[in-house]
Amino acid sequence: MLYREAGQFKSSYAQDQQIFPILQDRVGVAALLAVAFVVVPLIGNQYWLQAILTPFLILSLAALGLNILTGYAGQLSLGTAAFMAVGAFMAYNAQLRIPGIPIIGSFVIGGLCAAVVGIVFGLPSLRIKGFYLAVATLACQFFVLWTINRVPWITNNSSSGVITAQKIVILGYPVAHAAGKYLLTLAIVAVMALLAKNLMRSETGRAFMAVRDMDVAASVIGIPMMKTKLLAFAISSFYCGVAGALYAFCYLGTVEPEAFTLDLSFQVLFMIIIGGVGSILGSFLGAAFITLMPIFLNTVSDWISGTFSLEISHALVSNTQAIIFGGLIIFFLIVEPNGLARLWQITKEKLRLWPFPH
Amino acid sequence: MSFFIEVLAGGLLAGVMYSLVALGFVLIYKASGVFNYAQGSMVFFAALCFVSLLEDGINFWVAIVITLAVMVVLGVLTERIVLRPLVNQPPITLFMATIGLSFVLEGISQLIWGSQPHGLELGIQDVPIDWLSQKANINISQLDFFAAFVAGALVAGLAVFFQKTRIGRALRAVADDHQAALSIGIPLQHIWMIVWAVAGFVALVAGLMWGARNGVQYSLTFVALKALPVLILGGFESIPGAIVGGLIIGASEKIAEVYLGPYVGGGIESWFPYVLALAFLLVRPQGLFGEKIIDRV
Amino acid sequence: MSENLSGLDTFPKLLMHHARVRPDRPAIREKDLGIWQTWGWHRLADEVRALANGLAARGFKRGDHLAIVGDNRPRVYAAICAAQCLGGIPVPLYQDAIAAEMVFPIQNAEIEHAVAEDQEQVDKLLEILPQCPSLRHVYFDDPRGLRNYTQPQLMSCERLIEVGHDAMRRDAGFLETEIAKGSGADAAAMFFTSGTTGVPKGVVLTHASLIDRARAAAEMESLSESDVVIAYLPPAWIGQNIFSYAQPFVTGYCICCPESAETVMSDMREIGPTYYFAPPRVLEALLTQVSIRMEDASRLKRAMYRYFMGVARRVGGMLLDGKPVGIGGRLLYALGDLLVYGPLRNVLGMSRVRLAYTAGEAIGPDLFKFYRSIGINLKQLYGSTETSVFVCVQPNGQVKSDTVGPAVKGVELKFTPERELLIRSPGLFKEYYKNPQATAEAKDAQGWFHTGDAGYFDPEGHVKIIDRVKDVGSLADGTLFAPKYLENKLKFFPYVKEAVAFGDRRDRVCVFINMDMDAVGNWAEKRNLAYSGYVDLASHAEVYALVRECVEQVNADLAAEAELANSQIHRFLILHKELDPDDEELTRTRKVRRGFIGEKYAELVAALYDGRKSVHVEAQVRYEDGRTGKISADLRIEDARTFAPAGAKKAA
Amino acid sequence: MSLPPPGEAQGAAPHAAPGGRRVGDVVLSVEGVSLAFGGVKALQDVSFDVREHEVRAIIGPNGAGKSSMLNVLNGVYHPQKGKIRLGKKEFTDMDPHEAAALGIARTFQNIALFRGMTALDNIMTGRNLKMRTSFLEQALWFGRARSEELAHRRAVEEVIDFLEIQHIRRTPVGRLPYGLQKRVELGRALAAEPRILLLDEPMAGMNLEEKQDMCRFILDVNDHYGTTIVLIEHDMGVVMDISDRVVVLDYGRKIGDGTPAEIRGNQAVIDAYLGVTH
Repeated sequence: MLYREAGQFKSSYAQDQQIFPILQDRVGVAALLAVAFVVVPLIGNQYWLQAILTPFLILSLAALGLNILTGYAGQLSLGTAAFMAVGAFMAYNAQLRIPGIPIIGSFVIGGLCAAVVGIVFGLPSLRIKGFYLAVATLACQFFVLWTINRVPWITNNSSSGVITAQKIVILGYPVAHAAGKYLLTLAIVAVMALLAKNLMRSETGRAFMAVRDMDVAASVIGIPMMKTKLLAFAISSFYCGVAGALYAFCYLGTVEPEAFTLDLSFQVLFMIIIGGVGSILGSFLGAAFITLMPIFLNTVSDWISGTFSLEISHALVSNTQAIIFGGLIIFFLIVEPNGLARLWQITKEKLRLWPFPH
Repeated sequence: MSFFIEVLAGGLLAGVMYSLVALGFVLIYKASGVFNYAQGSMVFFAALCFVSLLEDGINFWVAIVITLAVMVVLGVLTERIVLRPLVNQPPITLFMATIGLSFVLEGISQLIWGSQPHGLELGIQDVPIDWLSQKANINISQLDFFAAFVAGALVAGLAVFFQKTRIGRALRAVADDHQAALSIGIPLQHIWMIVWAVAGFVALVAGLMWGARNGVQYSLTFVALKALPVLILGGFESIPGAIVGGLIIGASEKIAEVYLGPYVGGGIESWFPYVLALAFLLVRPQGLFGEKIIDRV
Repeated sequence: MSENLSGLDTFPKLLMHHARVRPDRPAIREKDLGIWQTWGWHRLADEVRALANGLAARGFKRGDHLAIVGDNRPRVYAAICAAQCLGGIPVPLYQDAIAAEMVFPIQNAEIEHAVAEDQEQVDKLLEILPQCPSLRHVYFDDPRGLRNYTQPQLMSCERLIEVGHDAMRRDAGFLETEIAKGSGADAAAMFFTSGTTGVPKGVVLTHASLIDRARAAAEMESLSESDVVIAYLPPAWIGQNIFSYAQPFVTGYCICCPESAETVMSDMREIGPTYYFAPPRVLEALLTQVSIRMEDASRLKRAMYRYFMGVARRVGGMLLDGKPVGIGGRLLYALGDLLVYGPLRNVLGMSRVRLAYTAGEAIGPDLFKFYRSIGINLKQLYGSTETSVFVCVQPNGQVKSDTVGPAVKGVELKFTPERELLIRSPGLFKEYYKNPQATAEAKDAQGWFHTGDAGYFDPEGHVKIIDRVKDVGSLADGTLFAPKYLENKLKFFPYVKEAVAFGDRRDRVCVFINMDMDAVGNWAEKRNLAYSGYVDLASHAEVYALVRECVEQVNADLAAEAELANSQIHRFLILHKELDPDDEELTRTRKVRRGFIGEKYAELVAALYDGRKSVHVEAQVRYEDGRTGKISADLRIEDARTFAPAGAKKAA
Repeated sequence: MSLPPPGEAQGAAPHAAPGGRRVGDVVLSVEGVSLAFGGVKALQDVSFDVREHEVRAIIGPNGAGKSSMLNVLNGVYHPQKGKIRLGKKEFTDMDPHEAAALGIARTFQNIALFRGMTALDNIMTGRNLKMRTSFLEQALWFGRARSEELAHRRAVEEVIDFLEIQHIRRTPVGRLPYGLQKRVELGRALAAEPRILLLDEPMAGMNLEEKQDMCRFILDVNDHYGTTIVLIEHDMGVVMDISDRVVVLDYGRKIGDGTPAEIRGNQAVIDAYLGVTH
């Protein structure tokens, strides 16, 4: 309806290939970014920035990473949390052991280490597929956590395995406030999302999807299986790694290996399923849904206990939440297996053809 | 030497327990191609339900029957509410659905019966079998032995069920191809319901055994994770695979833990089975009993 | 147009001018290889230079004719201008014509050089080579499928351009002098009027006439270089040539060629033209598409659509004409514009259209009003090949559905006693090629062009075309009788498929009606009227009532028009069969053959006039499957209410 | 893939005797190839050669091993015996992507498109071997990666134009009708600008009109780009029309090899088909 595309024509392939070919989309995205970067930090309170938006962004990044691997390259992985853990602890070590390294630098190192681990545990994908591979990635999940617990060097000999992320300093300015951390996260996530989009719309992305859709045909047209699959694992893990580092530095602060259990892996997996497999946008929508829903449920239960002034035990709340959460996921899979991204796509199509139905 | 045998035997017996859980996975995967992650939660659910009934002073066997009924209903409901609407969706979607299901089950069970751990008494002590320890100085828990026995019996029973009964044959047919199953004249939905019911039953048994061993508590849900390496090793579709895989995993895990653990700081049973299974797969991608597929183009 | 174009009296001079003053403004775009490939004026000029030099090198001389056959493509227009550069005369031919139809023009103008778009056109030209010995060079634009053609006449445009470049290297100044030699009085192009009656006639138009008319209209509508036109009608049709050659050359606006005939709709949506021409049938097709697509919409959407179209009908046209509208109406329309009209214009690709013309045939008032009501400035114009199109155009704010507007600046109009429209205008054609006699018949000594169209000036001085002169008669009382005009008015109703009006030299007008089987059929089903077939349905009293409403509506309109008030329809009958070309009742182009029908159904005509209430017919009919059978029926004849000219408005 | 300038016309007009086109020397030869799956003998000691620029057909009853032959030719299957000579190189077995790198492209009997991608992207994948930039450059998009991407887009548009599928450019191939999917798959193969094009029943399951189009495209490809074509086809009429030479397989053995005319006269072939009209 609001899409008025008449007169938006492309006279070069550059125009035709841009990420948002439609003017209205470009405007919308610009506005969104403006709000995220300017308005939110101004109006957002401590709680929202620190406890909701920042983790949301970080998990979006992790979901994005997983989506590259599972959604685009079609390799199911349950080891996301492990890659995040690697990123978190390695970034910590980078800060700890490399004097004067900029924070971004250590994030990158965290990501790279995760990428290496990803490649190692991606090797089985050359022989096995589907759930076999998924289960194989569980090995990564357990092995990594075990290693972190067992190798004192990683946790800098902290007996409990708990580490405390160093203070963030950028160009001499300490980033201590929630807003600062939020902005740092936002910037990194935005840039990495853009890079991912570029990657997915060029040869690499097409190779991933080709492998996902029909590997035999892919190899017949000259796409090297091994390189492509391992690259997918590497890139995906890099994203998860950086997400992990952010998780540690911008969100948790003090980190224990148990912060990165299988549950977290599943949570991220939920995000891409709910959000939309094989869609950058979907990663964000899914993350928003999964992070916001518990908060929503909390407020609801608080509201109930408040209004009807009845004592709700914590167990009750958490269990009901679990039930509703699981239920919602099942519900979503049933109504829209292709996720929120698909819903958005459909709505958009309708708006573009308005008032016609199709 | 006897110590090694003791370890080995212990491992094998534990392996049988793994097989028990793996069996639940295989049954459902074989018939409906669903990787039912909620199997672990079903085990937990069954055990919790049963033990609560006992604590309410209900007779052991009555409790068994009631729990069994509950599990069957649960299975049927799952099939109807969760899986039937998702028919023809990609496997990963179904997989995700079962994860959602696991949340629901765990939530419900703890909502109804509380989350505090329970002990479970089957009347068999978790003490070494005397004559074995005296004769050969090998300590093997009665309970383990009993559990292994039950598991074995169950497997045998299922084998018979699959080979001899009409429904069993139908189930096998479904596994091979759905059209064939239809031609037998049993509607797919029924078959799937039955499968889920059976899976529920298996979960109950596994629940009892594990519950008796480690107590009935949330950690029971993790036995699923124990079963997964068994699955990759034995194959998602092979019942014998589940059994043999379970034994191999159980044994090697214990041995590794005892003889290897000390050098790397212990606790390796969390990942060792997976690595083992992986290593195996790299050599033989089709798993223990699967046969090689050449993808035609 | 601010800039001074005086002295630029030929198209090539105009082109070179634009190449100088706006070298990089887009001159012509074509959707090709997925994007809109764009030529600036400079690029276009280069292309033209190369082609012209090439043609000259291949022996094309001043005064030669260049046949051009192809769909709208940059090269086609470049070729037209190239020929003009050399003082030659481009002769665009209809790309959908069959080979045989190309023989006459090529022979008639002794054409040696031809530019063909692609294999299809080349094949046609090669096919008629034997009949056209003069044709010695055929240049093709798209080499697809032609690589194995070995005929000596063939050469690709690429090659021709290379030849041209070589020639330029030898003699750079040649073309400039050739262009300079040209003058406004030279023939600029020749269009063959489709030979529906007799042999086609080559209408010769000069640079001066084309440029004059193009500029007059452009100034009237203040067209500028920022306008955009989509070229989708045959280049061989004078209108397309005006809109996508003459006018861009005088204003410097950009024309866009669609990717293919199938993609016109989507291409138009992408380009979003600001200046648009469409004959009524195209507008009709678009509207039908809109209605059909709305059918599938959700109930809510349909309701919304219906409601706001109602609003648009009430106030849309008035707003467009700048007439006063109440604040409430304005607000509603604004809302409708957001929800319906805007999106609708958008999906039709007309969001940016600020000027749209329709012409060629009478357009139904509802159709016409639909487009205006959703805010598209659709106007009618009158013109023909012989007049370089622009004779009459409806000025903004004075748009009516039943006139073609007053004369455009520079045109003189008058009506003969027989009501034939005569035109004198700088845009008039030079001659019919090699046909002085026809030329003399069409253009008299005083330079008046006899259009053969009958009409009159309405009170505001707008020209109203009612019929061809030869069909116009008069009633017994001597007042004007224009059967086709009445028939069209009736046919604008969906329920009326064909109508045949009688009244020449009679005291009053009566008509045969052919109802539209589909429309009336649906209507009947909605009211669950049972019927066995056409004849049965036609005999229903309800159907007669339905048709009578239409007839009386027409009468009401006629009463409002002084000239035609007397030709109100007094009696009508619904024919027992559908008029059919196979029975020679219609021409192949579905025009009613009034005389023939009058004789064939003399009995019925008599009945209409002798006041009988019904008449018995027995007739041979040919069914779809070709069998013939006899039907006999009693046709009912009914009277229609007529209105006093004065009281017309109230009654209507 | 700009079209060579016309004028230097070469090749035959569609459906005329393919005499005009200059058929070069042997580019691909198969020598004593045998292939078996478990016990099943798919190919037994098959030898034949393919000349440059020619249209070479492989025919035979169902299960004669035609598809297996093609799969051997581009390394999907590895024969137990025999070798393949491609230009000067000689292989006992090669991997599919090696084959692709050596200029062999192919289509599949049952369409093997990437269903999740648009027609355009599918065809773009055909050019992956020509892409030089690293994934890092691609992630940054600007500079080389971008210009490369756009250059290849143009090349692909040529193919789209050539196959007359402009209108479905942005449609996910999963939603396309069968005939168009076949065309897109051909496009993907063409985008690789192969020296040798293997077509596995390009016209299977098509209606007459679609078949004619496909014939035209195949001949145009062979003619415009001088691509050597090896095709499997059931429709005898088509085969006899468009191919220069024909190999006949039956139960994995070669039972005939020659021009269409010769094949028509070949008794063994006639027996194999037992007058069955395919």
